[in-house]
Amino acid sequence: MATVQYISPGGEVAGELPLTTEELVRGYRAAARARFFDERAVTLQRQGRLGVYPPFRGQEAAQVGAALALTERDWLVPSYRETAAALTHGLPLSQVILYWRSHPAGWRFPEGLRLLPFYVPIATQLPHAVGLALAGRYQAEEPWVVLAFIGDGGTSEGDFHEALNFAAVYKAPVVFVVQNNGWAISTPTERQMGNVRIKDRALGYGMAGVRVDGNDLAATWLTAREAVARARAGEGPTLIEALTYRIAPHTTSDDPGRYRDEAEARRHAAEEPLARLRRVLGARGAWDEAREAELERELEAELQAALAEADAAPDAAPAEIVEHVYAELGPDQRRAWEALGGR
Amino acid sequence: MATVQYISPGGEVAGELPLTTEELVRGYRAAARARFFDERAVTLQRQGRLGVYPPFRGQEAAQVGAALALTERDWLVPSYRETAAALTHGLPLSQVILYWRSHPAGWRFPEGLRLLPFYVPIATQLPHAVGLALAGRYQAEEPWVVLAFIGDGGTSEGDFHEALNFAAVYKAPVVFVVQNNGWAISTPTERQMGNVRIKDRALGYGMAGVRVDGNDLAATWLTAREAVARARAGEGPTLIEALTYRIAPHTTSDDPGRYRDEAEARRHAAEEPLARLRRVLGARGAWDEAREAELERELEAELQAALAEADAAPDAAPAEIVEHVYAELGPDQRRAWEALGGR
Amino acid sequence: MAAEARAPVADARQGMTMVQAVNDALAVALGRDDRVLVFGQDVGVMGGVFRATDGLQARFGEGRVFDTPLAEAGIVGLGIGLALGGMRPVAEVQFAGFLYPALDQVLSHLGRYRHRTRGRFSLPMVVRAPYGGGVHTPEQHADSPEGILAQAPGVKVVVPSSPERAKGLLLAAIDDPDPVFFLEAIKLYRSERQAVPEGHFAFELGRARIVRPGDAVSLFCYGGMVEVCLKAAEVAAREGVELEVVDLETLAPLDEATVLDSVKRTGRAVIVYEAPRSGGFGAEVAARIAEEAIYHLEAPVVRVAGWDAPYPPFTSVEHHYRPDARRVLAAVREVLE
Amino acid sequence: MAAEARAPVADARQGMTMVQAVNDALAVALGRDDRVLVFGQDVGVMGGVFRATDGLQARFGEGRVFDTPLAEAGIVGLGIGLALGGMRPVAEVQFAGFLYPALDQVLSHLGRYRHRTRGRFSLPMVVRAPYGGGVHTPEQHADSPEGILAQAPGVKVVVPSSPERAKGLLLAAIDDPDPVFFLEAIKLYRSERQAVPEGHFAFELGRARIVRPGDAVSLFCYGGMVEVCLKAAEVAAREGVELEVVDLETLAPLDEATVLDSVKRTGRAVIVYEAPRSGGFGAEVAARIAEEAIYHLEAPVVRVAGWDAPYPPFTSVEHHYRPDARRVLAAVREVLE
Ligand SMILES: Cc1ncc(C[n+]2csc(CCOP(=O)(O)OP(=O)(O)O)c2C)c(N)n1
Ligand SMILES: Cc1ncc(C[n+]2csc(CCOP(=O)(O)OP(=O)(O)O)c2C)c(N)n1
Ligand SMILES: [Mg+2]
Ligand SMILES: [Mg+2]
Repeated sequence: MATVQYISPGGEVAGELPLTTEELVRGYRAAARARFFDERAVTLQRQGRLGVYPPFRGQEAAQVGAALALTERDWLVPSYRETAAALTHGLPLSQVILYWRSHPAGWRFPEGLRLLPFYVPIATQLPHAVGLALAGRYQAEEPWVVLAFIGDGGTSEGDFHEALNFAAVYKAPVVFVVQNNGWAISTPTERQMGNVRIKDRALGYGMAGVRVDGNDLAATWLTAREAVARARAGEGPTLIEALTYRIAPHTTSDDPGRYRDEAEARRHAAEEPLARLRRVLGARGAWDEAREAELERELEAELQAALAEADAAPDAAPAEIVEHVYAELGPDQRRAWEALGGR
Repeated sequence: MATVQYISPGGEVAGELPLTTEELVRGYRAAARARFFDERAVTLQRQGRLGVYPPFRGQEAAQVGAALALTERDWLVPSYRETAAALTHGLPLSQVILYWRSHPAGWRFPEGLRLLPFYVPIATQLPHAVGLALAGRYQAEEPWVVLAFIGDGGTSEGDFHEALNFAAVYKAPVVFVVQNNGWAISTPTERQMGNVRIKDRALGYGMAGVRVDGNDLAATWLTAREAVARARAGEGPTLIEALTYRIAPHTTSDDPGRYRDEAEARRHAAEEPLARLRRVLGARGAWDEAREAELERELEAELQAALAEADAAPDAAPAEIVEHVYAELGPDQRRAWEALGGR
Repeated sequence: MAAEARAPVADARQGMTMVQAVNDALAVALGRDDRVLVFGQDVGVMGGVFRATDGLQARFGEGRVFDTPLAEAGIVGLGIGLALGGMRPVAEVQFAGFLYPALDQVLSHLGRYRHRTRGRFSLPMVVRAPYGGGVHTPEQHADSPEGILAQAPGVKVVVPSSPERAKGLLLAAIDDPDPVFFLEAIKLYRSERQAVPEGHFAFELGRARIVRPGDAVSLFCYGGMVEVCLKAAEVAAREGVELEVVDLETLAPLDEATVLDSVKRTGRAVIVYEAPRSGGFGAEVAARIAEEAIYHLEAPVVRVAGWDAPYPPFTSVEHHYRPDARRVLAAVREVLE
Repeated sequence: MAAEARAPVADARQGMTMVQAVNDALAVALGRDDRVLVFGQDVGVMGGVFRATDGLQARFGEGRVFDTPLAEAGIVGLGIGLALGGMRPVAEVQFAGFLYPALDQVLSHLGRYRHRTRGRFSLPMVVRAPYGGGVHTPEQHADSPEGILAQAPGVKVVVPSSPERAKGLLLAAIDDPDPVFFLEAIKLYRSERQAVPEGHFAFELGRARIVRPGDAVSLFCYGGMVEVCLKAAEVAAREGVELEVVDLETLAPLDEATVLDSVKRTGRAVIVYEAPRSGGFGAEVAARIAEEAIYHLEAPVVRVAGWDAPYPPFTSVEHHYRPDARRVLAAVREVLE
């Protein structure tokens, strides 16, 4: 089966596009919001106002499109690069900033928001996503669906395999989105696996598999939406491979010049998802420079407010180190807590 | 692609069988030798002359056929059920007995024999098989090939996945044989995985995949032979799924009546590999009751000699517990060694 | 065997074995809380390789008690996800020696989740695993990895030493708001029968217990080593020497107060465990004594443990590896000299 | 950065950083023994996230120095297979906190293979991993899992504390007939330059070193804590108190003799490590002292370690978690009281 695409890099729509203009605007705004934050985050990091940060430039459609397929009832399970998906699913911007400042308040996501924390140890989130999906069967009136992200590199871990196998065996309502962005730090996908069509793994597990143009927000959204609907209907898990590209460095500490030809990255940058969306919206008379400028003003205001909120968070107290190890301080934690000035 | 089969359960050969009568006799004798030992091992275990033992009844063709595809230069990597494969690759019978008696001498396989130890922690042998296969590239005039076994249950472990992925990335000269015998202790293959065609995983990894009738020794031998040849020629790994059935209990401690309909096991027993081989050989005039009786006498004599040899092994000395922890006794081991009466 | 398979809950007059007590605890927990789920390799139809979950699937259905694929990281990871979704997962790992593939989930997540998310998420989950030697199991089936688990802050480690304690502690572990490893000594599964109260009851986690008071030497032990120490104490008593046997029961968080109190009274400490000696959990007990009770010690601390080698896969000599009363008594003599 | 990337081997007059010394050791080993292979995530073209393998692939080719897929169990397992096939694998795990998925290969095989096969097979393999905190790394990048590794009999654990020691110990580890974990403190990678001899040389494994003699208190430490203890010793010296700093260097097998000898001379022991205190490797050092040197102790043993919590992922407070000279000196005061 071919790669799912609705909007070409040039902005042409081949055939019918089953999204309303309103939906397209919503998708574009969410993607643009993510892009705005990502660009500013890199700057903030350089200014020392953010810690090490993994940019997602170029991957906005893969993340936002998939996240848009969820309702508030559904859970989103990110790796560490899914800031765009997390924002789209409702993580407040101030919280995102605090998180990337490594501030304790950044780690406590809001109660009620169905979002697991960002995951640093690669692939370990996927078994959790499967368990969480099964839990919905016991609890929810209408079971929730879980959408979990992972990178191309992450597919090499044993946990990826175990999670997909468990999901298939239990027909769990979970959607796995692999963002195949070509790189795992310096390792290209061709050195990561023997068959770079990650979607081909689905057959072996006995689950649905789809490869989509991950830079086409219509494709990622519609594909995820279908997969979520199937999961909700009890038809089991789906593996979505979203083909995209890591235009930016791995993190703000990385220098990709050491291991790749940056001309290749620039070529891929031309295929990034926002321009083509603007073109489609423009053709429908639904977007123009004025609206773009207005959006930017909104986003700037939102960012400034979030920064102010984040800046106002009190400094971490040393005693916080031993809090939340157990539900209550154990005897060793209590001693430590006192030594650390806890009161 | 269909399941590879040359000899039907009824002993009919459909089409051409590219094995000489001599080869077939060799294969039959090796399989019959394994069967003979397996049957006697179960009895010996009941008599207390062997420890817990995992029978391989019904899986002789899957193990022996695959092992016959190797030369002495090649390595065989077993799990814990591959006694038949190990015997075929040259493990002395007395050693097999000592091993299943948990006698220290049983654990030290002969120098020069290219056989890794039996593996108890499931699937952990497969990454070793890949590394061992790569090592041959650096060392051997002509690289050795590694043939590694695993069960259907074992495919669920992360190590299975990591090993296959590594093998594909490095185009390692390794052949993976999954004995799909329907069960992992009490868990049937349908509860172990979402798609019971294990062979379908090969596509995802980007390696060759073949499903064979694991009870047809001609099919397992010829398929493994081809896979070994491809590996030797630098064409990379193969995943062979050998469809067979665990007729016997999981081990001599297991009672399959607790979890399966033994009528099903009896049905599968009718498809076991030796009868059909005898029929083919009989039709070619290469086997008869006299030869069978003669073979049994030979095997009985071999077994008695091996038992005598095993019985003659001196009892394990307590101090052996701390020997071979390091190349030399460390200070803690030395103290322990002395406490244990080492001299 | 078939009869036991059908009726793991023993005749009340005869008492229960430890494996029956575990089964009973699971049945009670499944019965009183819909959120409790029991799963692992072969725990469903077959009822587990030791029959600890025997009959539970038939009684509570496949939704509550189910088999998993053969993948330990997947099992523990699945449990974490279930806990995040509001369930009370009770996972079985078939043998503690096969817990190792799941250690990433343990060390990266089980103990960290509450801490990392500042209390937003917690993992009320139990992982049960049979551990330890003494019954001629195959290679790697006799491992004792409690010392590794006890290095994961945020995880509790509980090791029962009798049928009654097993039931009450397992029920407490299932009710606990934090993740608990529950290690069941294979050697004890059927070695002893004991009257065990019916229905729900729970012992407090985090408390060591003096199972035999004495004044001469404190023996610190847990799980399968408790019966070994009690036997040693019996022998010593015949010679008029009263050994105090302290069952640590919860290794993490350790009940340091009870340990110190005992050693301060007796002035002598022998620590008994079956894992390899170096780096094992007994080192932590010795360290606490060296830190807090040194002025009360009248003799060096002695550890009686597995030798610094893997548990011997050649089982004919395993009784030379696993501490027994003879070795404990030799240590007692040493500290009394 | 680009310059360093091309030329990790430093100007001889300036000396080498520890990461350069590691790079140099790997280059020497690759140059003198064809069986040596270096592999891991991003170690090839990129030269490793810390540049420890920088330039090695260009120099020795893709056959000798290569990238692996992102799978730690696969990496260690691959190395075991390579060792079984006669090679001398030197694997890199990107951070020690990501070693956990490989712990099954470590605990099931690395330390057991020689033992299980009664010497038929051995695993002369090195696994290198950066460990420890102090440099504001992201979550789980600052873990110190040496206490877990030291529970696997058959595995050696080595932790260097300076550029010269790193080179000589790494070369010894590569030559060693047994598997060696080689943990490199991230904090030390670029903190100090030191003259390092050229070419091949090897220090003996299994020996602790007195890096600063003293008579008042023995400070036992390793890796990133050695500079902390040396700093504390300097401060104390100004007040006329001479602390003895013992760099354990090889944690397994532990050089008990040197530990005991030191504590017998000073009568006081402070053990410093950055892993969580309970169950950590420092407990083993304390236990040995409690067993063998109790009559020489003039004060309780004190451990200064990470608190009983995961390394804080909110890094603004990490200096309150990781022991520093201030905390070491407080402990010194305590034992001198
Ligand atoms: C278990 C584990 N091993 C190694 C790392 C270090 N690491 C962080 S990101 C990364 C590459 C991930 O690549 P991919 O999965 O493709 O995601 P991407 O960075 O492209 O989003 C590595 C190796 C880690 N975080 N966890
Ligand atoms: C890591 C690990 N987990 C669990 C076990 C316990 N165990 C031994 S054999 C077995 C089933 C194996 O099934 P399969 O791979 O199909 O092989 P078969 O027994 O059919 O030959 C299990 C669960 C083990 N040995 N290792
Ligand atoms: Mg990637
Ligand atoms: Mg099987």
